[in-house]
Amino acid sequence: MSSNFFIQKAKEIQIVIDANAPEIEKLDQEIGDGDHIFNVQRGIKLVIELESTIKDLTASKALSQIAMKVLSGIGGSSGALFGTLFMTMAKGNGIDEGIDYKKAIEIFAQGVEAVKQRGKADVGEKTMMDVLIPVSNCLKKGVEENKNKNEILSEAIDIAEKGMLSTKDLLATKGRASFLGERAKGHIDPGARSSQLMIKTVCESVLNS
Amino acid sequence: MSSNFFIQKAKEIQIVIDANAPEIEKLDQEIGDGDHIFNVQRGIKLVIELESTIKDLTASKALSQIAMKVLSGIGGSSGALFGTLFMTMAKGNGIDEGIDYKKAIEIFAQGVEAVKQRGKADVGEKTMMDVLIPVSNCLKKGVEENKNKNEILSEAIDIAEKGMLSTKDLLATKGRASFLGERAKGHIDPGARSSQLMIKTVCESVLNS
Amino acid sequence: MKKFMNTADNFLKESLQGFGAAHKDIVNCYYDPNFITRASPTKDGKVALISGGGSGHEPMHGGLVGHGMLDAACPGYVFSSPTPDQMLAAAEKVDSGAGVIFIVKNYSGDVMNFEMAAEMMSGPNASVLTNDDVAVEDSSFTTGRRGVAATVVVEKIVGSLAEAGGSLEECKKLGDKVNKNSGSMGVALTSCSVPAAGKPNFEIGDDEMEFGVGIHGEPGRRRDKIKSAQEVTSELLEAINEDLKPEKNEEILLFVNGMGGTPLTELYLIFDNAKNVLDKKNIKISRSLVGNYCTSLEMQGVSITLTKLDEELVKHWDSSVLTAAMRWGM
Amino acid sequence: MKKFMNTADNFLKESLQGFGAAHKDIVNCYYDPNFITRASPTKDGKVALISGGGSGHEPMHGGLVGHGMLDAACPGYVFSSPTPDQMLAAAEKVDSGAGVIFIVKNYSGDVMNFEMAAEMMSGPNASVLTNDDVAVEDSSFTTGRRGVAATVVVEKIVGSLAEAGGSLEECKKLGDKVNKNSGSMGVALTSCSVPAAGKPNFEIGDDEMEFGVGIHGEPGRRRDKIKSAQEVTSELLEAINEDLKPEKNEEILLFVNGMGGTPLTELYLIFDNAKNVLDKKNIKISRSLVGNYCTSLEMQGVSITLTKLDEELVKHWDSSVLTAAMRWGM
Ligand SMILES: Nc1ncnc2c1ncn2[C@@H]1O[C@H](COP(=O)(O)OP(=O)(O)O)[C@@H](O)[C@H]1O
Ligand SMILES: Nc1ncnc2c1ncn2[C@@H]1O[C@H](COP(=O)(O)OP(=O)(O)O)[C@@H](O)[C@H]1O
Ligand SMILES: [Mg+2]
Ligand SMILES: [Mg+2]
Ligand SMILES: [Mg+2]
Ligand SMILES: [Mg+2]
Repeated sequence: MSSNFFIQKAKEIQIVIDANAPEIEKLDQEIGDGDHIFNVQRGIKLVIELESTIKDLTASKALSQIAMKVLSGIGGSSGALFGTLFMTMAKGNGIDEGIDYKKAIEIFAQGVEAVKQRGKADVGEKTMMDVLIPVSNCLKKGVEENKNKNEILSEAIDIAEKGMLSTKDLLATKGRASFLGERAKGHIDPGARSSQLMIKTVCESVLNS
Repeated sequence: MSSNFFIQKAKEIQIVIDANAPEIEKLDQEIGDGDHIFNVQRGIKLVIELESTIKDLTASKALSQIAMKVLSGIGGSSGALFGTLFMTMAKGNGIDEGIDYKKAIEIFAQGVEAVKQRGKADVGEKTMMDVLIPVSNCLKKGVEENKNKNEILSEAIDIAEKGMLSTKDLLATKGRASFLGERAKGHIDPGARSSQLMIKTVCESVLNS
Repeated sequence: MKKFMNTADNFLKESLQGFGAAHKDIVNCYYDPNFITRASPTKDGKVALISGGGSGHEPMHGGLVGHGMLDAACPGYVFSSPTPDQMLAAAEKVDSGAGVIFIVKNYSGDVMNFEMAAEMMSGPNASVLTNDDVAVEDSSFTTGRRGVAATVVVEKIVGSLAEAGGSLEECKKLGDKVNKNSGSMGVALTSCSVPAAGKPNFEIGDDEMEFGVGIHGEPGRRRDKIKSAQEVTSELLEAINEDLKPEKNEEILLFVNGMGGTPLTELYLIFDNAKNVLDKKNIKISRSLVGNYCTSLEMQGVSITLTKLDEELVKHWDSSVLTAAMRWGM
Repeated sequence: MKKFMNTADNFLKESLQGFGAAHKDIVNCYYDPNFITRASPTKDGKVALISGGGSGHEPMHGGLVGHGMLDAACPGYVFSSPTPDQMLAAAEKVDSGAGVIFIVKNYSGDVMNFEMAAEMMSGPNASVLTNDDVAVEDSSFTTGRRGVAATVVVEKIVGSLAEAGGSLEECKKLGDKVNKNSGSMGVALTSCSVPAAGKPNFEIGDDEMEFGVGIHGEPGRRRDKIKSAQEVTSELLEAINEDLKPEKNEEILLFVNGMGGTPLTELYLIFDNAKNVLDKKNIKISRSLVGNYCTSLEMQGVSITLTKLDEELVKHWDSSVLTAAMRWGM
């Protein structure tokens, strides 16, 4: 995995997010403040603009630059959280010696753990953690159980979708939707939806490669 | 004519103005600022509320109280103009010795003359003067020509209506509608309409008495 | 129409009461007839400034009563000019013997009612008539142009001179000068509703704006499709400059005024866009004012006022002022 | 959506530029990362106050930068909290060695971004978290309550203490106290549109209001049919009083805040109606503030904030302040 890989995935994510933008926008309007889609789109655009800047950098330096862009370019809850995810991944042990899918899963799991600490949210609180934590767990377990890569990725795609859908009937206890009490029920969490789409895009792209 | 007469006429006017309120409101919204109907309705209401206060007063004193109410209660252009009309009429010579229709016409004409001076508008400027001046002239002429009362009043009703209708195609050069230039064309002047309705009501009422 | 109100009849009264209670250190409110004075009496020998007009333009004029500006304001019903008894009562309270300046916006209702008050008054008085709205063609055969946001500037500057001991004549002269040095024009994105009417004063499409709108929602020069802020600003300034003809390197006050429902962010954006235009023309923004000062109820709209400045005007603009809506130096 | 703007992308930048140009005597604006500081540097040894949050709430916070209030403000994109690099750059500029107080409204985005900045900072710092919105149930298991208009009061009072030489610890303590002494609740008549979205954040019927609305148009306690101003005011105060439990004869600050599209007249009317309620309960309005301070773009709405006062708070409320949006005593 190189800086080129990151930019390619960002471009693929951009296509998927743009295609689902109206839905994501609506979700944050319903139980948030309506900015989530713009935050995410801005972040992706800024990352893609890094292409030439990071093209000859090591993975750690490239990820670190991506992390700073995400952190400084997105804003809001998702900016802090996605920023934390990438900042942690950039600090992953030995990533400059090459990132295979196992390494990728390892640093992703570390990133999700950091996000969990930053946001103090766990599964069941109607946030992106309902996607990130189960996916991270599923990926780790797949590696532990020595499943093959494609199997692991397919499972992750399913788990992400389940996690995203699970947010619908939850009461929110973290994030902006928590202010709504019962009124948040019946709506999918926007951050869960955008995270799920990103995970799906990357997993499918790697699956088919 | 006594204070009782004034109050009775005010009550009759109130019924007619209320019935035509939506139209008058719309006229001032189209070429003015939309308050004319409320100004007029407030004025009429305040005059009617004077009933017990003025019931034993002489005509001049009663008219003078009415004039003060109109002046202080209406506001806007129409408040100053109708106020001037009544203030002048209240000062009419010898009105406490009785007001027959000739006297009434005399003081009305004096009032209109004062209104004309106050507003500096003449016939053809798309204001209430397009009603008041022709009516005043017609009434004076009728008396001069010794026409009978009913004939004079019927003519006045016609003249008022014609004057009011004439404002439709005029360019406004006085009042708020003057700010509109060409865009004021095609709309009847609200003050012309309310004045015409009041004149019609009083004339018809006296005709039938 | 959506408003925080109880009944249309009580709208003005309750609002005045709240204003009086919230600013009792600055103003006193009187009722029947309605007028607002400074909390402390006009000092002896100071010319008294009285303004007034229909309500719905707040903070103008009540919010401009206080040290360095007005001595009294007479609020009429919403969009209806006040009546002579209000002005007489106000004058009686604040005239300290040096006379009264009436600051009157050029609308026939305001002009006639203030004129009647002036005629009924015994003491010395003079009137300054504001007519800064360049959207309307000026002509001696008609009512002429409307008085709009420059009235705030006139009140500030004349208020300062009066505070400094200017005579009735000097105040009148300075007021006329500020008015002559000022030009304004406005544009509306939405309409406004008079409480008693309960519905918008005019209809306007979702993609339309009224260019040259008056502060009562009177139609302006034309109905346009909505344009970008920079285009709108350029066109407003063009119309004003055509009339005011500021010289190169001339110093001006740039006043971006909201019509009541326009958020500050947008007013500052217009200020920025106006600066682009003026910078290019080498007209120097020497003083600035941005905010909702001369409003039209809840209308979303903006007006731009330019006032050409000289040393005298700058001095009186900068001097201390303490009112509910404008305050500096104290 | 009707707004004066050019492109959604440039909305914030142009507005900031206009703000900076219109108030260059009071503030400096910096870009990439965006932040606003006082025009004159923080004096040595004075604790620096930094606040920030999503844009769309103007004049909060940029309009509150200046003597006696904030040293710097970090505006995020519209309704999106600012990012750590903004806070770090601002802190770098204004920290005079005595440390930095971050004033943060309780939203997870703001909290996390300010937290990250605080962690990355080398110098001493502390945060005051405001959470005055009683519309939301407080609970330690959740994010808790939103920070809304009382943030303005916190900034004024802590700003005064910092100006008077208060230490980092004292400022933090006083900020927490003001927040604890305050309760707010809002109601909206109309929605608001994020420029990038181009359409309203929520739909609301012509006869409806959102009771307990958040300052980003987040849904509140319930959707109601529009009620009279007196009923709305009474219900807002009831909710606040239930939480704040002011004593009989307690002195309070009554702050009637507009949400951006509400004309002053209506805010004063609400002030009057609130006074009716408080007078009956023998709660004493000792200080007052009325205006659009903590807004939600062009939303027509109002919030009421009560702050229980004591001698210390009154002293710091009354002290001189010179910012674009709040100014007295100088
Ligand atoms: N404490 C938290 N932990 C994890 N995720 C959170 C937390 N708070 C918010 N989120 C996520 O952030 C999303 C909202 O992001 P965004 O709209 O960009 O920011 P904001 O809520 O500040 O407007 C939510 O849908 C939720 O998934
Ligand atoms: N100078 C004037 N002379 C005569 N009539 C006038 C003059 N100015 C205005 N009017 C009349 O006043 C009417 C408007 O009255 P109104 O709406 O109550 O006051 P305003 O125009 O101040 O809002 C106009 O329709 C017109 O007939
Ligand atoms: Mg959001
Ligand atoms: Mg009118
Ligand atoms: Mg009027
Ligand atoms: Mg947000």
